[in-house]
Amino acid sequence: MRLRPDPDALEFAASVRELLDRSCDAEALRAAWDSADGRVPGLWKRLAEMGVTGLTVGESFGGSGMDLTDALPVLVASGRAAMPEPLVETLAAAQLLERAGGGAAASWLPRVVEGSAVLALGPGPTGVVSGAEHADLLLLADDAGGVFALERDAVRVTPLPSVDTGVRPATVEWSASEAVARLDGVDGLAVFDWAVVAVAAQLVGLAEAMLDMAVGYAKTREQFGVAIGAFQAVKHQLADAYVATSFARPVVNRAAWSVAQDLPSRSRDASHAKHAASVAAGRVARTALQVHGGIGYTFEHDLHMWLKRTWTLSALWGNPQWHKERVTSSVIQGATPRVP
Amino acid sequence: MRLRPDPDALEFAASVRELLDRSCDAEALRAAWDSADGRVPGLWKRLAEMGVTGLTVGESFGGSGMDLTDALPVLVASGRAAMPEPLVETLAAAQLLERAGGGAAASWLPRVVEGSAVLALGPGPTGVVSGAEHADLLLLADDAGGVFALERDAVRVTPLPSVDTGVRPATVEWSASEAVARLDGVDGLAVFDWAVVAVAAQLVGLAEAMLDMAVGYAKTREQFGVAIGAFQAVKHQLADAYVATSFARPVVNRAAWSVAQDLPSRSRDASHAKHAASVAAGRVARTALQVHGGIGYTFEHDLHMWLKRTWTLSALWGNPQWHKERVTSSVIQGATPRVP
Amino acid sequence: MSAIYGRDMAIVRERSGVDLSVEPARAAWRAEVRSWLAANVPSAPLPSLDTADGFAAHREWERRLAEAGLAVVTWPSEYGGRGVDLIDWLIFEEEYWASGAPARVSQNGIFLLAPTMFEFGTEAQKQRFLPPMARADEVWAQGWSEPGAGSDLAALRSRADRVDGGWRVNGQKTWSSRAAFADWLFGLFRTDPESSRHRGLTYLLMPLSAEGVTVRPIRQLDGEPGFAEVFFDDVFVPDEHVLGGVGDGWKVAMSTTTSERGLTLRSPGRFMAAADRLLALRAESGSTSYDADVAQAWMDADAYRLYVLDTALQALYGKPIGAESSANKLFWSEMDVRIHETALGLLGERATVDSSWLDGYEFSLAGPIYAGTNEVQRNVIAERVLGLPRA
Amino acid sequence: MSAIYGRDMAIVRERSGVDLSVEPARAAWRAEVRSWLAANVPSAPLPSLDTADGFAAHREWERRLAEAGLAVVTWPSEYGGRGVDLIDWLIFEEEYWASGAPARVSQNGIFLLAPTMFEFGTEAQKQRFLPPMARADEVWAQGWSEPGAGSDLAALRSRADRVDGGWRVNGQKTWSSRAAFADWLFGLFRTDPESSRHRGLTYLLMPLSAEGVTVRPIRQLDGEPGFAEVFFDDVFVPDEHVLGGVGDGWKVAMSTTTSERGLTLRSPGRFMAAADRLLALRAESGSTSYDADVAQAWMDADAYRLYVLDTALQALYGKPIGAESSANKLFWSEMDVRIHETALGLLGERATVDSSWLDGYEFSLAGPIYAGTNEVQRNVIAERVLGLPRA
Repeated sequence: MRLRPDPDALEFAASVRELLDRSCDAEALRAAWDSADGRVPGLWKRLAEMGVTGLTVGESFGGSGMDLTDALPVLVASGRAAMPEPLVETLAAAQLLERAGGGAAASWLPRVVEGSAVLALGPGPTGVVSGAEHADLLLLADDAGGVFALERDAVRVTPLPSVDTGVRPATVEWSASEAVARLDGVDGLAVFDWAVVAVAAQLVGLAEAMLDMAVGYAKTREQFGVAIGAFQAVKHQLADAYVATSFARPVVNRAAWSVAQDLPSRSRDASHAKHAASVAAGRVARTALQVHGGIGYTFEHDLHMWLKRTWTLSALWGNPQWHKERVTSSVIQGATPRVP
Repeated sequence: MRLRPDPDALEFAASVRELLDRSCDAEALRAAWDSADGRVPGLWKRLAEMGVTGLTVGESFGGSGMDLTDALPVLVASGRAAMPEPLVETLAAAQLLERAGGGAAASWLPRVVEGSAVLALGPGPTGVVSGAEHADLLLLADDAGGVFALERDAVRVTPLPSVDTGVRPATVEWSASEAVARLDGVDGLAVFDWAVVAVAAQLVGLAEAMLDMAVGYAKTREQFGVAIGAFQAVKHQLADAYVATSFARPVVNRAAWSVAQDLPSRSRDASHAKHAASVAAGRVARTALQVHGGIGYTFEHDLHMWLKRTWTLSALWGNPQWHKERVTSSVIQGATPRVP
Repeated sequence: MSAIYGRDMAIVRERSGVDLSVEPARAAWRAEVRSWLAANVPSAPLPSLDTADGFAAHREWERRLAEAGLAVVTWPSEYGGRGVDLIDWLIFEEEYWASGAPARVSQNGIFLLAPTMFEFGTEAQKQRFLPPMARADEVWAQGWSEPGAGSDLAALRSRADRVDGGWRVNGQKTWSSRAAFADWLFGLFRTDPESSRHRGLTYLLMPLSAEGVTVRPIRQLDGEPGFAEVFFDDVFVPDEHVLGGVGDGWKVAMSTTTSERGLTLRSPGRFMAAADRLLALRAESGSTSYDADVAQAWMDADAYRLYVLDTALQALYGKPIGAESSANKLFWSEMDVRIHETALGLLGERATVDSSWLDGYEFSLAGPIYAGTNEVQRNVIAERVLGLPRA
Repeated sequence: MSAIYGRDMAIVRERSGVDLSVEPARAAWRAEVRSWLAANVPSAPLPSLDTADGFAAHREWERRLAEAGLAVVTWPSEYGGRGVDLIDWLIFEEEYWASGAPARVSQNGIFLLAPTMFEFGTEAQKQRFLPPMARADEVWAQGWSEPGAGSDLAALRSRADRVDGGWRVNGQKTWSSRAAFADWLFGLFRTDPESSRHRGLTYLLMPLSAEGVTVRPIRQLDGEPGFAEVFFDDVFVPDEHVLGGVGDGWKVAMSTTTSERGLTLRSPGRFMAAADRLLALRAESGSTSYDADVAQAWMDADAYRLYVLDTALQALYGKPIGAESSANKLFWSEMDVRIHETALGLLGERATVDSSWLDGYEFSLAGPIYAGTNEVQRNVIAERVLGLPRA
């Protein structure tokens, strides 16, 4: 088991983080929040130039071919920045395409790498597709487990009015007869688990960012003549938030390895990761809001964008209870339910 | 619905509390703890003289005939004092006898009132009988719901080695053929609910007492140059313990009324009461121990007697999860499972 | 109980501990409220009261309530109320929220300002302000917090300087709920420039249309302007708009904070209705995954109802409501978050799609912050109820 | 990593992030430990180590461990160890607790004192004290707390006055674990009478049989004398029994508190074994009522394992272990209580009947109190990790 990525991967993630600090700062996020598509103009292109959209795409398609363990720090960074781009959707769907191989992979993966195609896949456990509105190609599973590739024009996407403009679920109406390809023989569950862990990593990044914001605010905001961070009630809430985040992180790291190696415990570990990261990020979100008080409750303060992304990513790809039940089944009954 | 007892009942409870302050103080408890039967010598007799053993026994048998609402403050007081006497067991079994009527009631209830007979009833949901070792007469239910009265010599009682010497569960081996009476046509579940609410009241008393102890200690124990009660971490734990206790109390009071009036919601309300009181007392116990620190973790400090009574009463007569499931069934599925 | 509900103690003869809702008069009251609501509650939800349209629609709803005599049921009839006691108020609230009726846009006025005015206001003030408040002709914003005075309210610095016939107000309030669309504002201002903390404050009333008042709406978590910053630039407030004594503002404001307001801020009926909706959501979902949480929500709402009822009965018997209001606030605010978290769980991947549950969740998150943060409430309980030393 | 485990950094060449337990050498180590334990762990549990009989039985068990070279596996072989690294220690612990082997009566010495002695002890001290500690010929009690110095350890007042060739000790320690039956005591004493708080303290070692030492056992929650009060009346401690520099006691004691001890105080193997026992208890019970809690216990133990493993791997790479030990302590102590609460729930009405789960529950309740209360740990995280201001 590897719990940490290679030094090279860490170094790459640091450069991505620099890019996001520059091009996806709070100002860019606020502008995205008020825009129609909720995205940061030009960011996807810059991510592609840096190699992020091809991060986990095979080298034969022009990507970097990183495994999930090495890709994790980039995903954490994207969560930390509350980046409103369909990165997990695209990379996970690319996994599916690549595993299926054939013409769809050959024609679409190079476009993913160069940043000219966005992908989506689904539906999740309760029937929605994350980021469908942005996708040029959608990989959709039917009830029998068949997976079909459909181009944007062949499906009818209805984005759901969501609290988070950056990551919106949608319903998708489609027919297998419109598919450009049928992706046979791929393990859809393995790719679902891949996406679950990727989202868990983003939740860890969100937790880190909200903890930083709350700590920063607690150090500067004064009430009763002192910085509020001097009050034990504030300190202890923040300490608990730190502990929750610290203990979620290695669980997510381990799950990345289980997914990368396709271990028998893969689904259990992925669900454990999503559960732990969602619970941790949820706790940090509550604490961060409470520490910020009325200021944090405004749309004008940046915190709300992180809160809402946390709620959204916690709910999508199976919510914490769904994942906990999957772990419970695995641990107690020795069975893991399959998902589309 | 009556949420509070009559002024007369409150006055009576105050005198019981005075008796317990005098005759069942910490010193008496420590002596009881080290004794073979775990009881306070002479206390049962004094309780009988005051009218406590006949509190809820009908006037025709020499008792006071109080309903459970009016009896509640005495039960709270007995919990508050961590009194190691089989009061709930005896009063609940007396309810059963009285409802069944007939010869058994006529011969045993006056003895209960005068303090010369101790009763027990059971088994509870997981097969044990609380206080069986002290009982002169045991009322035992078989799997078919039949209830039989057996004298002490006719049964084989095996007290289980328990953490709390004052309230010990036991297993009882018995045969219906040895019964002195068969108590037909009584609603055993109604009496079980009666006992459940009585124990919930004791748990409220335990919570009150432990909160008082913890607050008292926090005011006097100094660390870092101040009373530890000045630290927010201590304050807020104690405030939460206070809130939990405050919101359990009216739930218990309401359940007493539901039991007294045999309302359709009786079992649900009784279970809600036991759940709320157990959770509150459990929380106060944890907090009280944490506030006392190492001192509280010793057998030499009195706190442990309250902690262990809390654990015991929380477990007996259906533990919190058992009761929560009964409420859940009632609220969600509209069905309440029957108990022996 | 004080006289603010217009009842003489002598007529409150009910036996302590008895829920009177089954008495004929109570039952009749419940039936009257229920039937009026059934006939009048709008079938579709009104737009958010934090939008201009929604505010107007809610104001209109308040007028209908007032015409039916149901806007301010605990007030004496001379000011537009029905003179009912706290128990009947609890009954009203149960029916109100169970019926799906709109949120109360007049809440600041009728639940926060009015009790204070009954206790400290002059007869002229009561006659001037209460009837239009009851009819929502004048909707009130509250002006407590300032940028530097949130949980530490006593740090407030907005000042009112003595001038001929009144006061000249300068400074800034923030998180002023309803201020974006309201007509009047009540709040605390420092009238003694030499004073600090709780001393030297005065409770003032002023129209938001007054010269020198600037309202800058603030979008709250859900993006709507639920509150505002309010700036005061030499705003003149005449003496007749001082509530209570000059310099007594803290006492005036707090007397109701720790009395009935602790009960009336969030009535049990709201949470009973929410728990019932949660049960319905569970039934629709067909999921058993949240049964423990749904049952807990139901138990919590029930416990809250019993606690408030018990406290109200004690109040009817003249026992002052003190720190119960802090325990109350901790309980309902945490319960409210849990209820909504459970609902969002049941909604699964659609949790963050617009819904009344999502709106309710966002609103519930404000609960532990406003009206005294829960940290402050825990201090209050620890220090005033349990007697622990101040730090 | 410091040299206390007798390994040169240069030989720790393993790649960061790799769990080496699947490497042949790790696997062989695991197999060796497992097979020895399978053959040697007593089939019936030993009596409580807080009884005279149980203490003797546990001491005997330690000797068998020591004869097999498994008592102190991380120590260099010259002192009785095997020189294994932290990863192999974690493997040892997993196997140890999974096998149902007895509690470690030598724990105070081998996990608390020994790391300190490796870092600060003279070679003579190490040779004198470590081998008999490894064989449990000398079992150590700890002497930190005093009646007036619990969570505020720096308030300690027991003093050691300079005398010819050593120190004369007077005062009292309390909550001294194992002292009822142990042979030696280590602890902090005030050697500079003018000093206060963290200054002027010195780390001393002394036999409990020394003249002037009185041990009064204290019965802990379960009724057994798990700790004791220790009184010092002109007890002479020679200079060679000072550990580290005179006046440096705080630094000496704390250096290990915040280093490896944070990892070694409660190894993941304990909780993994507890979670597995909980799964077995659930299966026996046939109840599904606690499935969510059982699964949470399993997840928590797994998370703890991963966190400690990750920290240990970082430590192997030379990253100092700092406040991780506070996060660690908060996590395991709260998890331990929850695991045992779940077990007691599964036991239903028999929860309070004597059982290893009940014993474990009582013991778990001490977790949030000893070795720095969880309140102190939260302060440490808030101030030292998050950089929040001291009050």
